[in-house]
Amino acid sequence: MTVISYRQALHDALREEMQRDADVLLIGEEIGRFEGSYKITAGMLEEFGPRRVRDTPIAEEGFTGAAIGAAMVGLRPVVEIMTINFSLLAIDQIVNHAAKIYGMFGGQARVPLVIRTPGGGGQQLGATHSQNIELYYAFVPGMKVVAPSTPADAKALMLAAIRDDDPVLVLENLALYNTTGEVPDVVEPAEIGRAAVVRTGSDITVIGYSRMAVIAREAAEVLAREGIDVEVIDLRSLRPLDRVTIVTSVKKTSCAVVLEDDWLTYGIGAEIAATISDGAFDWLDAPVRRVAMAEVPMPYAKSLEMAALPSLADAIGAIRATLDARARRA
Amino acid sequence: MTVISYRQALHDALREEMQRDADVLLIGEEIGRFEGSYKITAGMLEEFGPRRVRDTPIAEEGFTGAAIGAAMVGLRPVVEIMTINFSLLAIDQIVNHAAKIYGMFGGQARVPLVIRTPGGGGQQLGATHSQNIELYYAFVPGMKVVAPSTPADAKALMLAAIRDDDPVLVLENLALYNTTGEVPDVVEPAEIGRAAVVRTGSDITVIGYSRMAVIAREAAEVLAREGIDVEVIDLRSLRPLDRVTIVTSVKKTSCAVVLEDDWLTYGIGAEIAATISDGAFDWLDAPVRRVAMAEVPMPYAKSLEMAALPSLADAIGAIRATLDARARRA
Amino acid sequence: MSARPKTPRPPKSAAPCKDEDIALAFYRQMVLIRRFEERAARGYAEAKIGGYCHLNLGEEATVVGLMAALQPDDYVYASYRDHGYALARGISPERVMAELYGRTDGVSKGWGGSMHLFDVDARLMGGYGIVGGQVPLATGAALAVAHRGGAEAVLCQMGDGTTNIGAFHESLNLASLWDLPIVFVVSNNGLGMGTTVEGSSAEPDLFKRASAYRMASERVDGNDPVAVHAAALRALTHARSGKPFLLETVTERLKGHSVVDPAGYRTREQKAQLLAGDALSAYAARLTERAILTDDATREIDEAAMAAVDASVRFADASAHPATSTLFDYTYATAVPNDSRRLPGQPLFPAAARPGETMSEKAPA
Amino acid sequence: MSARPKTPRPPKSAAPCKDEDIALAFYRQMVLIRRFEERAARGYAEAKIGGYCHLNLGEEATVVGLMAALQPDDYVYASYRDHGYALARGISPERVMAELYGRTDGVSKGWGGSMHLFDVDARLMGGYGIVGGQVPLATGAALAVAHRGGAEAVLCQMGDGTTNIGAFHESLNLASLWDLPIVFVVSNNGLGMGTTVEGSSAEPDLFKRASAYRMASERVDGNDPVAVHAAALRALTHARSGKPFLLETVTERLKGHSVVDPAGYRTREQKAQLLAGDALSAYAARLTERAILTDDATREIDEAAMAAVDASVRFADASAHPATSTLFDYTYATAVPNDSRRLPGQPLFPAAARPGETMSEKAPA
Ligand SMILES: Cc1ncc(C[n+]2csc(CCOP(=O)(O)OP(=O)(O)O)c2C)c(N)n1
Ligand SMILES: Cc1ncc(C[n+]2csc(CCOP(=O)(O)OP(=O)(O)O)c2C)c(N)n1
Ligand SMILES: [Mg+2]
Ligand SMILES: [Mg+2]
Repeated sequence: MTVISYRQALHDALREEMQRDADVLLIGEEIGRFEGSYKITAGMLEEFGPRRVRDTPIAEEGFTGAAIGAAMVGLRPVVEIMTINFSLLAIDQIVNHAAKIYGMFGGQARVPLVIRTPGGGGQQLGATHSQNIELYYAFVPGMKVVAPSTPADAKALMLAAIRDDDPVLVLENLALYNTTGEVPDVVEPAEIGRAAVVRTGSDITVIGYSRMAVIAREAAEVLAREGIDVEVIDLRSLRPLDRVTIVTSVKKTSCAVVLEDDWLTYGIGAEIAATISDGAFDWLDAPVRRVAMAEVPMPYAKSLEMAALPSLADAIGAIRATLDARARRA
Repeated sequence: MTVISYRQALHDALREEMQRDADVLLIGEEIGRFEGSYKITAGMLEEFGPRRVRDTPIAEEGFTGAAIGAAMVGLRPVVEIMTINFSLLAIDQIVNHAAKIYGMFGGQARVPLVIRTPGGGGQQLGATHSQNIELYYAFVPGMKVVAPSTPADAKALMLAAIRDDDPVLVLENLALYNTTGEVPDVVEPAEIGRAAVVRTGSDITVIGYSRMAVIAREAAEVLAREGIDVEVIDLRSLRPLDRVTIVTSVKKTSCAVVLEDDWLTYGIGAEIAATISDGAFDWLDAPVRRVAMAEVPMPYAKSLEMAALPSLADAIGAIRATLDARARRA
Repeated sequence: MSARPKTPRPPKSAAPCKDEDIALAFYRQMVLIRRFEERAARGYAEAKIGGYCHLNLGEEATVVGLMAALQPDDYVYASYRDHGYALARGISPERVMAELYGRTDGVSKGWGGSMHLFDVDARLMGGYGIVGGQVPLATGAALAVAHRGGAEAVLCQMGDGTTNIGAFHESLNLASLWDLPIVFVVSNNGLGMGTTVEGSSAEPDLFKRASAYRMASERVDGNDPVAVHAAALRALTHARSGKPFLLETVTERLKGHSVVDPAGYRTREQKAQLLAGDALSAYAARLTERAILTDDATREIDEAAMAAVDASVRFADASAHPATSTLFDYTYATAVPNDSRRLPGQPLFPAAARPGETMSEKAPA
Repeated sequence: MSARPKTPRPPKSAAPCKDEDIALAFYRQMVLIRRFEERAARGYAEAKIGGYCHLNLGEEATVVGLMAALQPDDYVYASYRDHGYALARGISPERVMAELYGRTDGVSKGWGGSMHLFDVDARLMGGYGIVGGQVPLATGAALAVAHRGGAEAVLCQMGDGTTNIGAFHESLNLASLWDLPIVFVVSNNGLGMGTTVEGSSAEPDLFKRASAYRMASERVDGNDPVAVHAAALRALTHARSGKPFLLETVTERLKGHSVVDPAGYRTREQKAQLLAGDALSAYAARLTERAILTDDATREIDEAAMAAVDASVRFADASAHPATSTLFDYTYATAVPNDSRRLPGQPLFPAAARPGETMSEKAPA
């Protein structure tokens, strides 16, 4: 076990896979000479050379599509899209091509592609650079989408994504890059499609992913001091979605709060809430509460941005309110 | 009142607005000389000339963006994107620009833009041409999204969309173009953001939009013959979403089924189900059932396509099952 | 996977060597494509074929000339107007027609249809229904070849209208920047759907657009299979040396954009003129003039094509519709837990026992 | 809307007429931009400014030459590297700095920040953070002008790296096809973030890319404001006659891509060389040599710039942070029912009465 950053964990996973398999290559803007906008690929160009670490022009659609094509012919490209906001330039290649090729051609071509891209707001980047739109990929059959919240998961899920024969989007998070955590010395690839109960508890289930899974754990710790015993589920995989783990937990706790960093209406949390309300219908003692971003184009001003983003306090408030709602119905 | 087709209603709305307001212009691929892939704009080039009916190159991002820019400077462009699948090529301009410009610049520029585009499957068009991805726009603050299911609504909502000062996506539907219905001789613009109870009933609430609102009405008629009294809600507006109308209905009926033509997980129906399960929590006597498309890249073969698409029989089955589920709990 | 007929990889020396033989072979293939496409239109009218169906009628010379220039290991990416490419690449009409019919013996097992023909053995890497979608993909296949130091080339076919989309620009820039072994072919049939090249491309001499990427390019008469073949060979040689190439073949689309388009934007005269000046009959006339083609041979070739096409229809009709049970077979190549395999009528959760009752342990779909 | 200071529309004859006066005016503006940008970097270090912050350091000559060539009614679209363009367009440093500070008196009322400066009065139609996002928009603004037969032109500024994105291609094609009054300006500072023009553009002579659209184009020394000004005037005249133009200004980026980039991909020598060959001091030297600029004037100009910049900081610091109550003010221009106006901590439904109890009739947010 070593304590390393989320950034380092991602870097290590990429580096190990690059060393292990000559078919793995990195493609993206500014990943080589500039060492990556967020420095995940620092040192890679020097170690692996420009044929395996491909700096691209600013052409998200072109280079993502090229990576898909290279994957069809057997390479295992790992594409960096600088932030998930820019993935909208490449989404036709991702949704209409990467996610379709295996099925549309009757299983004749695989697309072992990884797209790494960070979401996350809270950096005063303004309306076009602060969106959490993982939904766009999690919605699509043929895609796999994972969203680690810890360095250990970042590494294990990245390894799994690279070795998987389908297109996998690995959702990173700007606000998590500098967070740290224990990572085993030898990491096995994770199983894509499994959520994790990262804290067991009996009073309420709190579900999150990426940054909001961290907030969920923090909220649980704060509330534990008051004797409230929160079970925390980190989704880890948005597609496939592990409904069994979620519903099993809520059947135990009988109430739930969903934390998400995207917009509420139609956001990821809607599916989680709908899933719980269906699968644990007879066990649920209070409505499932969602904590999400305010539904506005994100303003630049710090005062407004802070108001729009879900916080630890919001999470705690929603948990308390849900426990109250249950108590009222008891 | 006259009985006209959904196609004709759209055409009439466009034509009337073109006649009324010289700032309205049509932009899109093959809308002029070819008269539109689905002939909504038939005759328009002849009547209004090539400056107001702009055939474009195949460049969804470019011409949609140009329409947004023209709207910023005061025109009221109506863009046709041939099918919603191709909107993925333009989504950066729609989501990162059209939906952001008003907010990001502190209200200094409006974007009175309409994007018309059909969704719909069931035409054996294969994986890339059979998607229902209105979710991508309904999710975005700054966008408005309407989805008419009848000729009358098609006209009233199109008029409203054109006169609105925000970007409005009008979701049309391939399978509805030839359907007919009564349209008043003088149509007032509809209010965007309101659902309609299109059939009152007391036993169960069934919610749909676009083609699935038609299926909902059909299911209600079939079941009425057996004495089952279905209340049908046609959402009409996906953003804003009229939660009040939905929840009010379910508080009356105490159970609900959601019909949608997109994929189940994270689909539009997830929000509807979550909304009901929250807002009508104490009234709900059975889990909200969702009927949706199978989560696969849509196959071309008719046999598989039919299996993947939600049908009237699926809707009826889900309604019955939900009534049973309520009965079991009564 | 069921044992399905494979497309034999043509031996390297398969191409006929004498000029006349080549000319005849081209003609034979052109006729096959012509008859196949006419039959496909009929199949559509009979509702045996669904979806969108785009034909190569009028473009046979381009199709045949291009495909003949390829080595067996080369990769082909095409647009949705792909039937002829599949046939000329050596895939049996049976398997192409079966795909149009949406049957299990189709090249794409019925999952793709007319727009999405794929054959891994023939290295036909797909027809693509999204205009321009194939262009970045083909560029990436060329990247893979270059990455591994392979000797293959990639041929990426597209229509004239496709040169106006962003993916074209981004891909040609990448290919040139990275010295990729790829030939971009623009089959210029003068029209998008009904929009002309002049009405959509500010530089209507499409091959000249290559200069924006310091890429070599050429325009060739797309109605002459021999000229196309020669130009494609030059372009491929260029590409194999690590220099991408843009080849424009100027041809005609005889009928509507797809089988349902009556082409109302063409006058009656234009339509008559088109049929009169048709490349296939022009080529036949040329060959007859040069005494390469006799009347008997013409008849024999036509009959053989008709027979092959008829056989393809019988084969397609006899082939099974994909079973509903196979609906979830191709969502993922690597199986993962919790994949949703649920038909529209099925509940997300099986009617569960309620608290206190014994629980059904079935996992939700 | 609060009464905020408006940018005065400059009178048509405002431009100084004598060569020396023009040269001096250019210099004055260049110095203002230089000092403003240096102060912005400091503001960022002080955490007064957040987000991404891209400076025009080194590009002052291009910025000033371009903006001077515009008529008051012309429209400007820019990239996120937009501070200088706002200043040279006549917007007060106060309101630009206040925007960087995210305050209500900022040009975009604190909603845009450094990357998204907008001023409707100055017809600065926005800086845009998505690379290439402004290019179709600007094209559309030109379409609106053409549609109405207006005399305005549109200037669309972008970086060199931006010429590789699809939107560039699609927009230039549209502009040329539709004869739009627009000048596309590529501010070529040699780099994307750390990637060179040669490493990203297969045709590194970027102005030549215009030929793919039969569009006229020119390259000019972007370090010479007078040359840029003259070239921009030519380009605008061309554009006003309905012929779009591509103008490439070759300049340098003195520092990192944004204020947080230490530019580790440049050697120490390169950095020193850049500062030594800096366009602002070169221009000052030229003016001094031609006796247009005296030492006193240099000092006076610098002090005036510093004073303006200091004032801008005081103004920005004094301006209010936007109130949380305004968070939902700019989602829609046309109000509609059921718009979601809910803070993250608020429930979707107010704690409702239960069946039988009296219902709270509050609408859900
Ligand atoms: C991105 C996208 N936009 C629009 C369409 C609809 N569409 C299908 S074919 C076509 C015209 C293509 O013209 P061209 O590239 O010349 O090819 P051709 O059909 O003439 O072979 C259009 C607009 C599409 N399939 N994809
Ligand atoms: C679509 C998109 N891709 C990537 C980025 C990240 N990015 C911001 S600036 C930049 C480099 C732009 O270079 P250039 O066009 O030369 O402009 P410059 O910064 O040199 O003025 C990149 C890649 C972005 N903002 N948008
Ligand atoms: Mg064409
Ligand atoms: Mg640059």
